[in-house]
Amino acid sequence: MKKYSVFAIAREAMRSHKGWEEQWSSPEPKKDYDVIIVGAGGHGLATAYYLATVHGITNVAVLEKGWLGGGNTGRNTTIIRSNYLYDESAGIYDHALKLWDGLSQELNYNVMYSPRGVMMLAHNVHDIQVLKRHVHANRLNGIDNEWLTPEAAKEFCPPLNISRDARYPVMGATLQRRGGTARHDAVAWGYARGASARGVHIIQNCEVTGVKRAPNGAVTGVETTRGFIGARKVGVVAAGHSSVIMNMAGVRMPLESYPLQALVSEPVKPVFPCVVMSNTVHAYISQSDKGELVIGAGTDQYISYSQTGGLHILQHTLDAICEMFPMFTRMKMLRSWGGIVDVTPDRSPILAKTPVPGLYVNCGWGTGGFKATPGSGHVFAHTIARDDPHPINAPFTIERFRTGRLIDEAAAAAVAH
Amino acid sequence: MLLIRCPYCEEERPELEFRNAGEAHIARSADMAATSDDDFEKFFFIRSNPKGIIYERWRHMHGCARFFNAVRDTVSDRFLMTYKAGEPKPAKLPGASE
Amino acid sequence: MIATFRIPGAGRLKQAETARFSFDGQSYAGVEGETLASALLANGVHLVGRSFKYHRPRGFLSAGAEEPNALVEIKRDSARRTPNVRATVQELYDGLTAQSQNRWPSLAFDVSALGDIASPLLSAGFYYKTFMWPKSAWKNFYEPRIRAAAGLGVAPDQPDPDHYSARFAHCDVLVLGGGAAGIAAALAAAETGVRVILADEQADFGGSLRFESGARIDGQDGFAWAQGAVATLKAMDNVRVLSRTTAFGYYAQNFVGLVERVSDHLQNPGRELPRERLWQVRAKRVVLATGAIERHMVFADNDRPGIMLASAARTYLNHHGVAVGRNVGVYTANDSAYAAAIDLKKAGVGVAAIVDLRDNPTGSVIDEARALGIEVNFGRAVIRAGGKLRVSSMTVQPKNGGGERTIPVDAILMSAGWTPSVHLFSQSRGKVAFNDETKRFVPGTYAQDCVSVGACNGTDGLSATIDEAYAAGAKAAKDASVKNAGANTVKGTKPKVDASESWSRGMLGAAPGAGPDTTVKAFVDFQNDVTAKDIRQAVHEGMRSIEHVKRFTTNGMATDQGKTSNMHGLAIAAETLGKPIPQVGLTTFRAPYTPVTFGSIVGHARGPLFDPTRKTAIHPWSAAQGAVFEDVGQWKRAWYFPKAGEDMHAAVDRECVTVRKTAGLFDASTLGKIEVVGPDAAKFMELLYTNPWEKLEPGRCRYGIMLREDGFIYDDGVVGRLASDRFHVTTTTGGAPRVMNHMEDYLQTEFPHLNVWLTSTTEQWAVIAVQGPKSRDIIAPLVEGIDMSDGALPHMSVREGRICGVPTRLFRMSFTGERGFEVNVPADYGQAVWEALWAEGQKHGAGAYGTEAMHVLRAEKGYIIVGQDTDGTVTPGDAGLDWAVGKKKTDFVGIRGMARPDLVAKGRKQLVGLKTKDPKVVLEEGAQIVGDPKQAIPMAMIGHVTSSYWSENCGRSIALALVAGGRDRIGETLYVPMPNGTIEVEVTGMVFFDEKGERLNG
Amino acid sequence: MAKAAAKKSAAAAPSVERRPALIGQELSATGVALAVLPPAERISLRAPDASVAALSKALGVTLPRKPKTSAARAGRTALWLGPDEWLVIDEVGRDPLADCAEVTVLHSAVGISHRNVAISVTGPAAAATINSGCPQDLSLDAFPVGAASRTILGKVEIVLLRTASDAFRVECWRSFSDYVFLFLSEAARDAAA
Repeated sequence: MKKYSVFAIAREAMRSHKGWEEQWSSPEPKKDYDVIIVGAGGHGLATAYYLATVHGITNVAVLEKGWLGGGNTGRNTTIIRSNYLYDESAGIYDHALKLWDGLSQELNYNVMYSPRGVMMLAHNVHDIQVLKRHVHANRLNGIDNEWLTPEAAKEFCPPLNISRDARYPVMGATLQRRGGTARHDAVAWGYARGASARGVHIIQNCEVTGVKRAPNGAVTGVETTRGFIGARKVGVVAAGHSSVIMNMAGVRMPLESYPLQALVSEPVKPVFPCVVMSNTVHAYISQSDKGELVIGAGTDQYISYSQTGGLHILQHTLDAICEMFPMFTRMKMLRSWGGIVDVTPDRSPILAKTPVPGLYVNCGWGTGGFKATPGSGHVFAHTIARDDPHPINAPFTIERFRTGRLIDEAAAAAVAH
Repeated sequence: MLLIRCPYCEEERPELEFRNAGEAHIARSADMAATSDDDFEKFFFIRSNPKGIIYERWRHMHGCARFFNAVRDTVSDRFLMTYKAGEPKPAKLPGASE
Repeated sequence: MIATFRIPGAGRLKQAETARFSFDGQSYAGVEGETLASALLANGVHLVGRSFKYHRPRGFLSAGAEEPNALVEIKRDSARRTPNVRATVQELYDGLTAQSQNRWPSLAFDVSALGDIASPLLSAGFYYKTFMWPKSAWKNFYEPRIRAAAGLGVAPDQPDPDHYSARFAHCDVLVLGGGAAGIAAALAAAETGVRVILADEQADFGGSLRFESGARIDGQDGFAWAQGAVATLKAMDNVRVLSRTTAFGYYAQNFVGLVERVSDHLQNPGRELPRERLWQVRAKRVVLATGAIERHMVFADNDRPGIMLASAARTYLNHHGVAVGRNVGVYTANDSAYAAAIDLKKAGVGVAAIVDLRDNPTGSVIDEARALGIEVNFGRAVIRAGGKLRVSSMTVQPKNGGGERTIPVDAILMSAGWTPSVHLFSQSRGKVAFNDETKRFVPGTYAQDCVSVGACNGTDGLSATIDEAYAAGAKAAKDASVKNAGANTVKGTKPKVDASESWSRGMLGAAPGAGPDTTVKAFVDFQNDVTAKDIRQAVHEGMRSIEHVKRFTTNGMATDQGKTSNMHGLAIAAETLGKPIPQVGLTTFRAPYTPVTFGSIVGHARGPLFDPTRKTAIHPWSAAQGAVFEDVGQWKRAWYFPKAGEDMHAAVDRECVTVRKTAGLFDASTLGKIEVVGPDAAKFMELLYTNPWEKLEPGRCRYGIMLREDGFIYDDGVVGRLASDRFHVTTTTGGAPRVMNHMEDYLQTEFPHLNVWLTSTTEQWAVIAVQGPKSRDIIAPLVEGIDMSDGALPHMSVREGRICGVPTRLFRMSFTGERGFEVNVPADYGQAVWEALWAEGQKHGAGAYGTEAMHVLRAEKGYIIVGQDTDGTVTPGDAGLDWAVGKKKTDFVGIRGMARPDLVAKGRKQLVGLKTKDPKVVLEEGAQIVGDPKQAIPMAMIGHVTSSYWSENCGRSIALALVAGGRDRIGETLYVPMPNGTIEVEVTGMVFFDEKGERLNG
Repeated sequence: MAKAAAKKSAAAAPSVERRPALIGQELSATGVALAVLPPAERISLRAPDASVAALSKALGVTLPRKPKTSAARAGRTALWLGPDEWLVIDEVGRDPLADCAEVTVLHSAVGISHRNVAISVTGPAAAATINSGCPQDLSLDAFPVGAASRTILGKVEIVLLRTASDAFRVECWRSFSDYVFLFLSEAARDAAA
């Protein structure tokens, strides 16, 4: 792998950029591998990368039915934060956040991690209780998250409307300064480049159509649109399609897949300095390096694999954005799109071994998976390599629903009285 | 915004009037208290989440307020049919290739 | 200033309607109704913008919505600034003020244009490869600079005074596009009598008939025919005609979003007119007649101002009466640019030469051009344009190499062919198919009830277009109205095409001189500064999917969404990959077709219509008393009632003391209320609540707990049994709608055999809680027909009677621990009965109290609030409510879930009381609790504070908390580490006041 | 059945003032007028098929069985809201709750006179005004005179009854009436388009 740097760019500029090598190779699949990762999104590629770099396992194929990074990785609003309430969630998301800080250097690929600060707004007494609970728990977990008065929130994010007369006035906010955004494509491409350079095969346009198991139940490989590919271990990192793949192995999952939409505005000069999230009015907004306002919408209410959603969902979101930022009604929506998010009953992911020997699953990230990408890949690689979960992902089992040991971040923010 | 035929109102109405209520034909045990942990997990947590034909429940929340069932293709979001709550899972689907 | 490029006699605008306007502070004259682009061109202004990355000078590429370059800011006043407006779409009005964007200090001298000089370094995706050292430099140094350079216009910074409206509409046939095809389809459909909507994005209908001078239909000029036909349609009752209306999104089941620009073209729109109107149309059939978009030629420096699409130049001439230059060159790979040359030549404009890539094309337009004396060169390419702020020449070379020749020109008209506008078809989830012969993607497989006609369907020629469209319109009408078929036969006659122009073919990708062996800047995507070279570089770097190429180069991701660039980009990628175009694939078309304002999507949902504000019947009284309100869901609830000089704490302290000393009045109207009626009502209640209900006597009440099936507390409330078959159920304020839905769900789908019905009565009843030792004295004088004695009306009972002559359901119940009542009266009487009770209360020194005092009072008694002391992970056992679970019951919702292993395991978090060692210290709600305060971070947290108040009645602070194994820790000392010190607390029981409960009857 | 909630209102008249929501509000725009209608007696009536005849008789109006329809007689209107649900509105001061109290067949009648507020929307632009926030097809073919339906207006639920080709009755819950009236007012400004 030739190193990227400003000098490399200058060198290439002299020869019209014709000397760049391929960022990743596109090999034909081999007959078998030590490990197959199903799904070349950020999580899957990161898993392959850490299998190679941390565990020395390079006889790995990442199979992708479309193009790498083309699922939720390339369709999300790129918010990064780790100020989760429960120890388990805080543990995995902060593990990821620590990896984000330095990921560009680790990958020699500018993923543009920008700790611009993630602000979450409180609009009523209940919000204050919930968000302060987060602040206190985060502090004792060593995770930065501070409480801001409305005035301090406005100072940090000048476009914010903190009028007491607003329909849902801002009564305060939390701020995680290490939170921010990153460039989604770069994350997938950077991991792909790093993994490919270490011998991992990234095989695109190769859809898994079946999971083969030996008489003893263990996986032996996968059937694909490009033929059977053998493997001792298979890690499923298929996001919205996790149920589909797991069903092929005979494992029924506690998952439902919903359309999740997002949109961007036309690019404008810098106007929005951080990430603002409001759970109460359902609005999530930041501004990209290119100048587009990046806005996350809610999920549609029904299961769908269509990657499209209803206009009324976007309406609901823009209503909230324009209520909080009334100067934005004249801004224009440039692009809207949909992804498929797989949601567990407690809204927390599953990163675990499965009842099938040699089969591992990493799914259920719902609407928040992007921020976890490095951490998720890192501990999932551990789980696959050692056939044993890393302590950080040990709580994220499939079995927790049967026993009742849920990690219910959403319930903890339950709407009150 | 989907257009959904309500089997009670006997016409297609806009999605804004409806609320999805999850997978259909998951029976609640008549002897709930005696259900095993495994069966309870299957009943309450495990979902088919199919890519393709789904049997699902809807409520015509802001219409006749009835719950009913629908058969929909989760890839195209096209409804194949809707039928009243309590009616059995249809053996044959209109327009579905066999 | 005289508009020197107006051609007398050309165009269709009334020259009399002069409009003054300004651009970058310079004043100009234009003609009302033309576009800003046309007006600027009439004044000889071509330079209007700067590109995104290299800040290269740019002019007008097009005359329509596909414009990538000519983006300006339109400013009506300081609050009504709109960035990124396409000058080719914006209509001129008197006084219009426009400014160029993305340049500093001026359009002609832009410092950032240094980026153009440094451009060899700024190759595709360069930013992924650098700016990484040192680590913090990205956020602190590089990113702010990149951000400042990026972005186009400047976002508005004040609330928008304009308003936006919305409309749902239904029709049988929705025709999108008002060119010849759309009009013909609409005519055919409308004549059958079905409901038709015809929409077009332009101010004038006609589509390409606006510039096609050679079209004649029904004996008239094509454009005139279009106006006549649209007038006919407008006059029909069953037709709605929408101009300036863009269909931006095609959603499931023929649901189409359109935005109508109502007043952006008006000088004085007035306050009544909305700025824009959103149409959400559900159509039985959709006819797509969206036309085609001309492509540019990809050659070196093809972005210089003055270089534009041939059809744009024709539009400016034939529609607006403006010449785009005095000495134009033409560069083409198909016939259509010839027509532009001919029209311009006939209008007196010099045409320096036509350069045609094709070797030996034949046809009448070529003959005509030659006959007019225009120099025509076959088999040649324009390999370079000269000039910087304005094109000054074109350099021509045989396409396979050879001698160069530079021809001076002041404009270049180009045409690489036409791309069918399949955007909406593709959004409808239809699959496009590549026609290898014509090199274009056309509609293939349909996914919805729609049909494409005319140019967007790859149909060439006006005659074929009208035949196809008219037939499709008639069929759509027939298909849409199967119910009353027969009544729907076309009564009109198909328009007859007398003369037409036609063109097809052309070329895709880079033209000679911009091939892989070159290093020139031949732009594919103008706005994002993507060149042919960038696309090849992306492929060389391993980007094999067109989606990767797009994302890596940003080709097609600018505000024009690749309308002119996508096909070129695809062709260059395919050529570089050595694959046929269809194998590389087309990127997905996503809504919106053109950018739409947030305002148009939001519509009425702003300010008070953003979200309903629910107020109780007693709200006006509370407001008049100076109450401060809090938001609880959509409700406004009186939070506290400060008297002069009181802050919140003083007011709450006083309210709490008053209740326990005398009495207080509290507006409890927002509590959810559900009437459960039917012979099986008690059976139903048994199944939905943990408590037993069968044996509850009519006239008595019980505190009920509702679980989800997973065993966690979902809601709670006091339930009164009014009769053997009638329960009055109360829910939490926020929980009312979901509890109702939850109950209906079980009733309709799990327990349909039960004869019982549910009715929401939340808003039927205003509820006045009267709590305190004097409560009975206050109420009794106003009540008729109810024996208020403790014997006849004990704690937890309910009676029906009258108060102030108004029917009431009078509950004896308490959420304060005091003797208490809740008076339910029909809502319209709520305020008057409150006022009567208030008057009685004044005799006893009673006061009003708000939700904050209510919270304190109930906490003093250890009564929980679902959603505050529970959070969706708390079982009845955790909350100390085991007593409310019917032990003999064999079924209720949640019975199994609450028995799962981890829900009955030891060490679960349990609700307990906390007393701070220092009684003056009030804990913060949400604060975390630890056993060992000396441990290092991360600390092992064993619980958190759920409720915490200063209790004036207890003379100390009190708190409730969820603590692991809490009930076994009563008496233990625990710690709450705060940023400025650790607070010691003692674990206690949950009751802080009147532990024996004697005051309920006090 | 259900006598407990349906005591005859023979006792003393109210000694306090009734203050309905939105009292006296009205608005007139090009092509459409809005007015708040006077208080009416209302019940939510629930009953199985077998009870419909007896209830119809007691109420003096035939409860409609067909979706999206209503029936009216002598100032009393019964709106089909669901297969076992009717909204009965009496505008002439006769309490339908009392009439149902006489009926012994299986049913549930719950008084909701104060729960709902009614707004009339009249004029040639009435349908367009409502369609500003209501996604149903309000053409006369799809929603003829007498048609009735629970549906959506903007962000709230309403019950819509077409009383004439150019007149509707919009019923909503009391606390949503400010929103509904304001929404219709905003929509009315633009409905003539």
